[in-house]
Amino acid sequence: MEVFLFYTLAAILVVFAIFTVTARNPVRSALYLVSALLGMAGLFFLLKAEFVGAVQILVYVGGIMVLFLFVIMLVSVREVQGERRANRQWKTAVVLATVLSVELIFFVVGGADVFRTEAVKQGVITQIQTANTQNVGQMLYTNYLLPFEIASILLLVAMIGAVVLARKEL
Amino acid sequence: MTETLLVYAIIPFIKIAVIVLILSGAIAYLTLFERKLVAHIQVRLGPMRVGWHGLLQPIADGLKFILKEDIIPSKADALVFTIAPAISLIPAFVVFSVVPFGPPEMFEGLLRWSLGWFFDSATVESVAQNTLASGGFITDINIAVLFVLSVSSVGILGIILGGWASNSKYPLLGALRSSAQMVSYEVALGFSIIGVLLVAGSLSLVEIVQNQEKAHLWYVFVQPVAFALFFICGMAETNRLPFDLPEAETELVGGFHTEYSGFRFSLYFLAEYANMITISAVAVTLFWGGWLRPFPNVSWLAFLGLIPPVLWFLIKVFLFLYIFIWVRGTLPRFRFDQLMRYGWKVFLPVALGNVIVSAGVLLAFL
Amino acid sequence: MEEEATILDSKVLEVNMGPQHPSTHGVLRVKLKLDGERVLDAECIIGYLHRGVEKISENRSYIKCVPYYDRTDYIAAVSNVYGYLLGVEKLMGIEVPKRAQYIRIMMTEFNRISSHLLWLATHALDIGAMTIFLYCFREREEILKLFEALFGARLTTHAFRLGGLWKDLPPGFEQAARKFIDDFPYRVDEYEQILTKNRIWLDRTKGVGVISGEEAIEWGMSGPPLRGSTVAYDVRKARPYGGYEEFDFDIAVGENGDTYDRYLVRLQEMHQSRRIIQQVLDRLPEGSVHGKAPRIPKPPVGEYYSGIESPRGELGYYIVSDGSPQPFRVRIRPPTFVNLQTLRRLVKGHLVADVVALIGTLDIVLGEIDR
Amino acid sequence: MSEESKPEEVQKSAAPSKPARPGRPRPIKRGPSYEDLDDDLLFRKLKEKFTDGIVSGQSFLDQPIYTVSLNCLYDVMIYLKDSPEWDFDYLVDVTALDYLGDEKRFVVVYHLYSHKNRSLIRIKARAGEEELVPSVTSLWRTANWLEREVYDLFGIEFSGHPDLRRILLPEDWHGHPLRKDYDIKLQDQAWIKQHLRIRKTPM
Repeated sequence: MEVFLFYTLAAILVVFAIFTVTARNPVRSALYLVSALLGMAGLFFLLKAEFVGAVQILVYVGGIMVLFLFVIMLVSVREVQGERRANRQWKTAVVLATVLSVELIFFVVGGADVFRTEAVKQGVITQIQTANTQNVGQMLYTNYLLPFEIASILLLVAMIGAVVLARKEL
Repeated sequence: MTETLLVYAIIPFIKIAVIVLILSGAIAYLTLFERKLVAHIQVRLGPMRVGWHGLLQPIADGLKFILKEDIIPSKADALVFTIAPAISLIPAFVVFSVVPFGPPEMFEGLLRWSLGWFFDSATVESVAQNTLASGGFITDINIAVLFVLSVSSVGILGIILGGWASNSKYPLLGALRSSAQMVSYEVALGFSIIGVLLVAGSLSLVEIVQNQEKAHLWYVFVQPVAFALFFICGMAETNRLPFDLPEAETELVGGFHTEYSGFRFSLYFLAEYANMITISAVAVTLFWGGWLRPFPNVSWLAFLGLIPPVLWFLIKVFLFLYIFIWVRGTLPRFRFDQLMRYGWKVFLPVALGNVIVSAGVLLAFL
Repeated sequence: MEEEATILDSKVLEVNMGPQHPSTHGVLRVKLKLDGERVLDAECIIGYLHRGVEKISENRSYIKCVPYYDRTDYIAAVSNVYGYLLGVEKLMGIEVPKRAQYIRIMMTEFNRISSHLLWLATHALDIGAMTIFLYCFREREEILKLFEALFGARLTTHAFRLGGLWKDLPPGFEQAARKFIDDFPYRVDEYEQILTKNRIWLDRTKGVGVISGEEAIEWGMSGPPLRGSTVAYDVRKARPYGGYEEFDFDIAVGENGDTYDRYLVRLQEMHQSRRIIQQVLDRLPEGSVHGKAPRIPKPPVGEYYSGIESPRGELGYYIVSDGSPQPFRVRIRPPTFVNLQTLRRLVKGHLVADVVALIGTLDIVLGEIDR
Repeated sequence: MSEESKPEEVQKSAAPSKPARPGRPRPIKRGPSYEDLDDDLLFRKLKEKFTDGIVSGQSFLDQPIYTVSLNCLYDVMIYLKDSPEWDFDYLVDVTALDYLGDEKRFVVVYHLYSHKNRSLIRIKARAGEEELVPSVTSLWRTANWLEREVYDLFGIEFSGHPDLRRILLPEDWHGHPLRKDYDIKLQDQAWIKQHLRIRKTPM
């Protein structure tokens, strides 16, 4: 059952990811990206990381994609559609993609063992089923407080910067 | 094996089917209820022709919507135009998978009785004991509140995409308005919920209700500010007056659904009403004790327990829907800049303040 | 109009509001240039309802062209015909019996109330308050019933005849009229309860479309929009006609010249109209309502400008006679045509939602603007 | 119902016949006529200031009418608006009359009102078919649309108008309907054919 769901969701994810890149119309592209993100959230749910899954939908689909669409709608789609698909960076992209696929193949061939850290092998964290929201919260505010705060300040700075840029006169 | 199949597949499927059916009916009749109520507020009668006091009106409306010609504007993006209404409607239904209508042991008796015909007593016993099967909810996940928030946020996309795909100016303006409005008010909505979460200490809607029972107190009395915010922002999220700017018949003609007609339009229409029910149900669950009767701890009011929990839930939801419609019959509409100003400069700071004060009080005294 | 590109390079969006739009009160078309939701410029395009009433008048006898004036401003048909007939009567030196004069004033004031009620209904609806719409229609219905009793028609009343009225008040009319004016203040209180101190209503109307008195005069505004901007100009007081000088009433004046003040002015005017009707009913003289008028009027060579205070402002009929049975020229000075011109000035810098509120506050009737 | 309709019949039958005997000559006898304005202060002032520019000053039914020659119309208007003594701050109406057959066929008619003095006057100026009438839009903004309407319906052109286009009729319509030589049944058939797709409207 789980395996079946996993592959279904994975297929959705991959197919829509490809659509996202290949779609000519940016709004459709965004729509496919939403589908891909939902598939990914499904994978998170399947892995019992409900918190991450829900936050994924909330932040990416409900927040970021809405803002994306907001911007895309303001730009005339017809102009964008006529543009050339590939730009100057395509060679770099090919190189990177090759490296990534080699890595991926290596891991797939090398077996699932690669992903298993020592802790998992010894069975220490096989089950984090209960209350992972609490765990995440506690982690964030204890062990990782500094990075968390830095990230917050970074976002704040970015927000203020955006406001400053968007205002016509100060 | 039979147990697993029963608990995880068959019973949930039946529950889903029943809820979808009931919900669809409820939405349809909510439209009639709104028309009747608003009519009576406005010293007129509302639908009277179809059936007794217009009772069959929703069915007539539904038939009309289905039979109407299906128009896709020639300049529209057909694919997006087609699926956008569904994107808007589906999340409204999905949210109900985690909303509890009744206590965890609600269907225990029913299950025992009905399963007794087909299975041996051990199976019946274990299935009936499983809250997932016997509970008055489809599922109970430990991040239900987040789930509600995230799924309902997907519904916005339907409106935005619909407005864009129509390839017309009024819908585009409506879509822009709605995206700005929803993003703004979702923040305050989220923060208002956090107040409850702090008190309840759980993200599961079932547990939140159970905690209210244990505390002998509905959380609205602990978090009145949060409730007010939640309800106002909920109104904004559902595009109801005074926040119906994305539609605003008198300004944007119909906003994002200007170009929609027939069945597709009815999907948007239903989505709005489904969202109203969702917001009311979530508000009842978080703040008004869900399926609990009033004053669960006062013994001389025990006769209130004669009304089954699920009915209490429905009564409360109904009251909220009544308020929704009442407000619509009374207030004018905000202007866009005013809406944004209230959202960011009033509701968000108040919600943040509420969270900080709540957390402080909890830390200091508990 | 300079098209200033913003930093995000968002283009100026041009939106056609109307001629089919729920809030343009007919077939007004406004071309809006928008930056986001902010209005940069607005151009009114009118004429979709042009029927050439002035041209038709030149080809019909003085009496036969009266019904056309019912149909210019169909919301205030009574006062429209009133202005024209006053002009013709003046040109021909026809005496109108006192009783007919009083009844004319009463019906005109009833018409003012019904017109203002319709305005309030639609204006509130434009701003999103739906209930007030039906409340207003409830009262308007009562007035229309009175019209029907006296004129036999509700909307295009063809109310008055040259030299007087078609017929005297039907039995029971006075009681019905008294009942209406006795109830009316409480009904207006109901509207005020819903709107006057409503926070959202205040937000939507205060400070929207502010225009100073001097500027309003320069734009030629008249009627409630002018009085909302502190100018106490009312033709009924400035150049009394038809016997208005015999009645006591006050000119309602606003303070800031914004949409809210224009709303208050119109509410106040309804009260004042009620006062006039009260006085008419108290002092209604006996006698005939039929004046002595020829069947085919042939005014002597001459010209007359007959200006009256219609519910929307100064309505003028400039009638030029060349001694023949047909008018040489009838010029209708439509109040809303002139008031509407101000829209462009009023909406600049406001939002799309305000355009609707401002079209509403000018109280336009396209039948009169386009004629 | 029969009772109610009675007065109408009475009026119908009585009204024309009754006043026909004694009433017929009355309007002619007592009928108003144009009177020359001699003792009018404004007329004297105007005459002093503009001498020949003021063609005549008359009144009809107590409404003063000042006829001004076209070339000093604008100056008269400036004087009327800006002099503190008169202060005609309110342009009520702009319209025109078409006396077909006269040498200068059009008369442009202005109605001015002074809020200070509470007086209403009428200014008239004759204009030939080819003559340009000075626009008063710069004095009163009201004039903008009113002059556009006169242009639309009479074809009188205003010089110095910021935006002289048709206002009531479609922009590409031919003819000016309020001219006396424009028959009431006349229509721009070509326009109708093109835009409304009606082949021929009944004449």
